[in-house]
Amino acid sequence: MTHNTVDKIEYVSFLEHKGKYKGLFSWIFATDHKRIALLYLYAIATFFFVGAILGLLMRLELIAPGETIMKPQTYNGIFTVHGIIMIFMVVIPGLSAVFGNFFLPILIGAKDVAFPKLNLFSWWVFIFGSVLAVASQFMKDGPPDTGWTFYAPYSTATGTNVIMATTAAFVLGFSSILTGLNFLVTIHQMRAPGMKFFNMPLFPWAIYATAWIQLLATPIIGITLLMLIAERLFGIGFFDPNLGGDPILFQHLFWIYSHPAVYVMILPAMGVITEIIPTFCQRRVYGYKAIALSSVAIAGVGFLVWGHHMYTSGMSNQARWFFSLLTFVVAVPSAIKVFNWLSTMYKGSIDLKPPFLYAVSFIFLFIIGGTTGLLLGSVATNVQVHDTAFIVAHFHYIIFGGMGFAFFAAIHYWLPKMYGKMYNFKRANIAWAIIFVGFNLLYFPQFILGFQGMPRRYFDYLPQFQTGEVISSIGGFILVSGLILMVYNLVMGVRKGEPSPANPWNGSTLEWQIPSPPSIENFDEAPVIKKNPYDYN
Amino acid sequence: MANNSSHITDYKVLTRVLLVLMFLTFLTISVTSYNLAAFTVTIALLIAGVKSFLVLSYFMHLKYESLLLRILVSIVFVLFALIVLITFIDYSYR
Amino acid sequence: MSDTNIHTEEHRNDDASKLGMWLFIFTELLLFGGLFLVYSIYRAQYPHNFHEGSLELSVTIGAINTIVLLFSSMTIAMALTAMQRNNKKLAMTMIVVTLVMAVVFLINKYFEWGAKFHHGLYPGSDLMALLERGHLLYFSLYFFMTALHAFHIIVGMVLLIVVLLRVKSNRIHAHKYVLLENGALYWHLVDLIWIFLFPLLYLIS
Amino acid sequence: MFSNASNFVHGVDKAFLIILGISLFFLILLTTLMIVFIIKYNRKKNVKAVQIKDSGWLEFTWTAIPMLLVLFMFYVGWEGFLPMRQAPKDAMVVKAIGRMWKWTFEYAGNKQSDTLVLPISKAVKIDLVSKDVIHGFFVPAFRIKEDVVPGKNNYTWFIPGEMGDFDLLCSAYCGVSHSYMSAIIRIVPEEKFNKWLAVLPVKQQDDNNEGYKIVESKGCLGCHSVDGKKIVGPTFKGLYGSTIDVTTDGTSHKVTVDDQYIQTSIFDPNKDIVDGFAPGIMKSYTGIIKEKDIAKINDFLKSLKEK
Ligand code: HEA
Ligand code: HEA
Ligand code: HEC
Ligand code: CUA
Ligand SMILES: [Cu+2]
Repeated sequence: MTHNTVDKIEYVSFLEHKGKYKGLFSWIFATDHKRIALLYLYAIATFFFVGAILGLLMRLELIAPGETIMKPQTYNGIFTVHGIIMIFMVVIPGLSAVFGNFFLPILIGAKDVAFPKLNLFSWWVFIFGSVLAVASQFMKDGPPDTGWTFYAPYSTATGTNVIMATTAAFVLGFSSILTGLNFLVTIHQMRAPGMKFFNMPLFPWAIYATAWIQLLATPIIGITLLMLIAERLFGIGFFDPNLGGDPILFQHLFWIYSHPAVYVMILPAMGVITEIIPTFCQRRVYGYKAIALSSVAIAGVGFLVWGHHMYTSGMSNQARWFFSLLTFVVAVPSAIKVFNWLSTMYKGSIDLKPPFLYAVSFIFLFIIGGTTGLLLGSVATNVQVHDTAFIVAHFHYIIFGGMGFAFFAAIHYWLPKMYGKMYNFKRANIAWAIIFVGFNLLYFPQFILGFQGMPRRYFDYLPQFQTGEVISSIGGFILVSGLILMVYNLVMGVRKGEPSPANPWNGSTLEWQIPSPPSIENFDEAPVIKKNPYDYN
Repeated sequence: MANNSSHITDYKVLTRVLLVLMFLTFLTISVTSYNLAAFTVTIALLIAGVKSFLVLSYFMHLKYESLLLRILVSIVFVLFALIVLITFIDYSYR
Repeated sequence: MSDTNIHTEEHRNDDASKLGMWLFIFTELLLFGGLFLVYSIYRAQYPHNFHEGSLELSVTIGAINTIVLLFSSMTIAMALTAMQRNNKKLAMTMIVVTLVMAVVFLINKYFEWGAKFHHGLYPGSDLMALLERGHLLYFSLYFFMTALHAFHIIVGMVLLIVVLLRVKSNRIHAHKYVLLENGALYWHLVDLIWIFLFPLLYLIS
Repeated sequence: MFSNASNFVHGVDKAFLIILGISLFFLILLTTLMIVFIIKYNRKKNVKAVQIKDSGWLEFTWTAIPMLLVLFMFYVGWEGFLPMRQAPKDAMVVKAIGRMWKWTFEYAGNKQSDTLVLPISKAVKIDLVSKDVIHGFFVPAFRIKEDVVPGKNNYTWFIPGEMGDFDLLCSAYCGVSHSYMSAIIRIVPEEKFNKWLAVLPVKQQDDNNEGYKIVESKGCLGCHSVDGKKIVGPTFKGLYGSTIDVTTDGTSHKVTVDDQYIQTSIFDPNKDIVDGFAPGIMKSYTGIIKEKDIAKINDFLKSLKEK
């Protein structure tokens, strides 16, 4: 646990390491997993910023009934591109490409991922896809206006840039597959000597389960989007009833991927939380095996519940109860995780530092998001809230409140390791408070609006919904100010913060045994692992 | 996977597998030319299944690979079968 | 990180590449899997139209192509065996034979498609628009599936050409042949998919 | 406790309350525990953590209890839902036609109305028909939602239990005016309904006009009026032969509407954009409208000229 031994050795951190190239090129052509992780971080932060601005524009539009600041067609384009950016460019790659890339190899005691060049290639593919997606906003025919779900036959009919947006999603999916593949091989082949699957830390476990989903589910959306593109280009009728196709089949194919994809977003987030809680409680994880296996269970069963997005599409009754039943079953492993996290806190020695603060609020928001998922999963209640603001609230709670807060937790937790600098705690706490309040103000009213019957993707609404919408919009602006403060604090930390020791939180996993920031080789000699990663004795 | 170069498949084995595969191909063609109603699809798919099993085991050396990889390959096929089955829960009861 | 570090652990690296290839094959299987799913749904809905549609394809051409692919699958497996036994010449011959088979397959396909186009049967044509629903879906699927498969054949050929050149320049040899192995795996995948495409598209009764 | 707007409110709201109750129970319990732990085991007071061994029994219990709970919640939801798919045989049938961005209701005898008027306490089965893309038949007060899918015959049914006007909204995203695709459902006493139905005019049909039939069936009239009103697109009235301002590739110029222009407008609508309208709203009808039918549309448009 002591870090003086490593401090003595002369080392060059990966940030200063001199490679083949200089300057910018030493980054964008880097094959080092840590540099690639930072590349992803910067790219994703930028896209998050763009997506968030679009989100705010929607809030502005919805602040009053009727046309406020834009035309309906613009609004439709904005929520579509907001969805595409947030889903395909921010949350699906998010945690696994940034923190997975940076810490997966370190946590399993490896020098790099299995295929460093492929890793860099994935980043480039990601950038290419993202550029396409953003460009689809600005090309001649106008931004795509299908919603991120691209439902046929609207998507085969509308005159807007759908081909470009779907191509972008296809390319981004390709990048996601390659990342998943890389991680799977890394975990199977590159673990440090002595590290069995069951003494691997739990973040790698989560990444492992995630990577399987990325690998096996993404091709389905790939082929579906290809079919959609072929339909638009050549009039091959797979989904448009005018050409003989079946629009419901599109929904099946879409959700066969997109439901598992929501677990691509949340599993790494759960992994991050599982790393943070033991560190700040100085206690071994409670129920190590249960947490590890529940990740796999979520990934496995998660493949079989896609139909809960289609209860009202006219599916057969048999399919409706089947999907509903499995949807409820898949909630159980999530519950197990929550119980284990709480047990880990029990009788721990709790230190309420910013990462832990975010982790705890993650649990709170995740429970809200998850249990409202149960309300959606039940067929009867789904009928009322399907395609309403209730859904919008559900997924913002679970994606932004879940994966987003986990992302913030992760960055507060690992930033000292990544940059070797520390941020200001007080400012971080204030930012957290603003974000937390703003977040709940922004999305909670939408649960109520949704239940009262405010449909989603509505440019305009009936006057009775105005109070809720206004509170929601105000919350949006509070949230933004908090986020800006948070980002400011982090950036200042990286640029001017105090140097951080190798193990500022007294963590037990491997990344804390090496200097901050790590050297290019991570480890001077390959570590040999004999025990549980969370041993605080 | 532990031992990559362990197995070398003999030319003779490969040739024999090819002959069986060709035989199965002709079998499919002749079987499907009879009208056995719903069974034809089943039989054609069964034969295709056997053929792919042969290709996987011998041409792709799966027979000599680690247990882990063999399990993974079967998981992929099972997963796909499940997805098709579940989709049919919707379509066959409409 | 510089490559040399990884290459020192040559053996492990080979295993990793092979596992990587298998995982990639999994994604390819599911990519086609999505299409097979669409196929099975529509076939279940329009069995008669699918049967009529299949009558317009030539079983002979399909069967020839099946044999061609099966044969090429064997030759590429033999190339691997030859390489493992350090028989460079035979290995190269076998790869070339495989490539020739691939070309034969594509030529066949060209004629098959050409005939359809000649009859005015192609996506978006006026004739297609007049077809019955199930019939139309059958041909849509036929064109889409075989086109995607042909695309994979072409990718496989490119891969095998790279392998061939590397064998020639001794960068693939009896102690380091994982690229050949991976190229062969990919080629078998192409064959594997055709094994299902053939009965499903050509032999429907 | 529950409203009686339709016969489903009870089942849905009951399921809602039960699931919400269980959820709130866990939310409050777990959050309280979390806060208590943070305060009680704070490092300031509790310097050294106690390491606790996993307990198989505990893991089992907190797997089993949620499992039973979810099965129960599933059952409640299913029970509340099932009646929605069991329309009585003798229900009155009304056809709801959804098209971009308008609902039309068709009663027996080819009578059409823009408002769905129904007698109270009588079962009604709604056949859902879409002319173009997917719409959603959503009546929040009735707890009813079912998608209107083109090419599929979907349906929903209910027994209205309260008099008055209720909002019908379109829940499935369907394009620019998705949020304006609403209608009123008016529940009235039976005698009043019968009187209303009796005077409801039979659907106006320009049956002798081929062009009208095409334009009607392909859903053009959702965006283009024939009476001079500007809906989403320019009106058809007086269009043919008039001179209008259009923008082509960024340069604006004047064109006179003739056969050729109409054909391009239908097959490649984004080419010439009429001033005052946005590109990308009208889709191309290539393959959907046959070329030979264009002439019929032209004839119809010409007939709208001198009125
Ligand atoms: C990170 C992403 C994420 C995650 C993890 C989830 C998790 C879940 N989701 Fe969500 N969902 C989305 C993202 C996500 N969802 C998105 C983006 C959409 C909308 C897509 C669109 O249409 O645009 C959506 C839509 C959606 C629908 C479709 C709604 C509709 O359109 O009609 C449904 C229906 O069943 C659903 C259910 C669930 C359930 C049951 C879970 C479960 O996994 C939740 C499990 C968690 C818990 C249950 C909480 C923890 C447990 C406890 C505190 C113990 C107590 C619990 C018990 C007793 C069981 N979600
Ligand atoms: C990750 C997922 C994600 C996130 C984070 C958000 C964030 C926000 N979204 Fe969301 N949203 C979706 C995913 C997401 N959204 C999806 C999938 C849809 C469905 C689309 C569809 O229907 O097809 C949707 C739809 C949607 C709607 C419904 C549209 C409709 O149906 O009519 C609304 C309306 O209010 C909305 C608003 C917002 C707002 C105000 C934010 C704000 O919270 C954003 C505030 C955040 C900021 C302002 C951050 C500023 C950033 C920085 C300062 C840089 C920081 C960088 C780092 C440190 C990394 N979104
Ligand atoms: C989704 C709404 C929508 C539908 C449905 C629609 N249109 Fe249009 N149409 C528009 C809009 C908006 C414009 C103006 C912008 C433009 O020129 O593209 C337009 C323009 C036109 C024009 C040129 C009008 C002028 O004033 O110059 C013609 C002709 C036309 N449409 C015909 C049709 C026909 C025929 C159909 C049905 C087969 C149809 N439209 C369906 C929205 C629609
Ligand atoms: Cu019709 Cu939305
Ligand atoms: Cu889902």
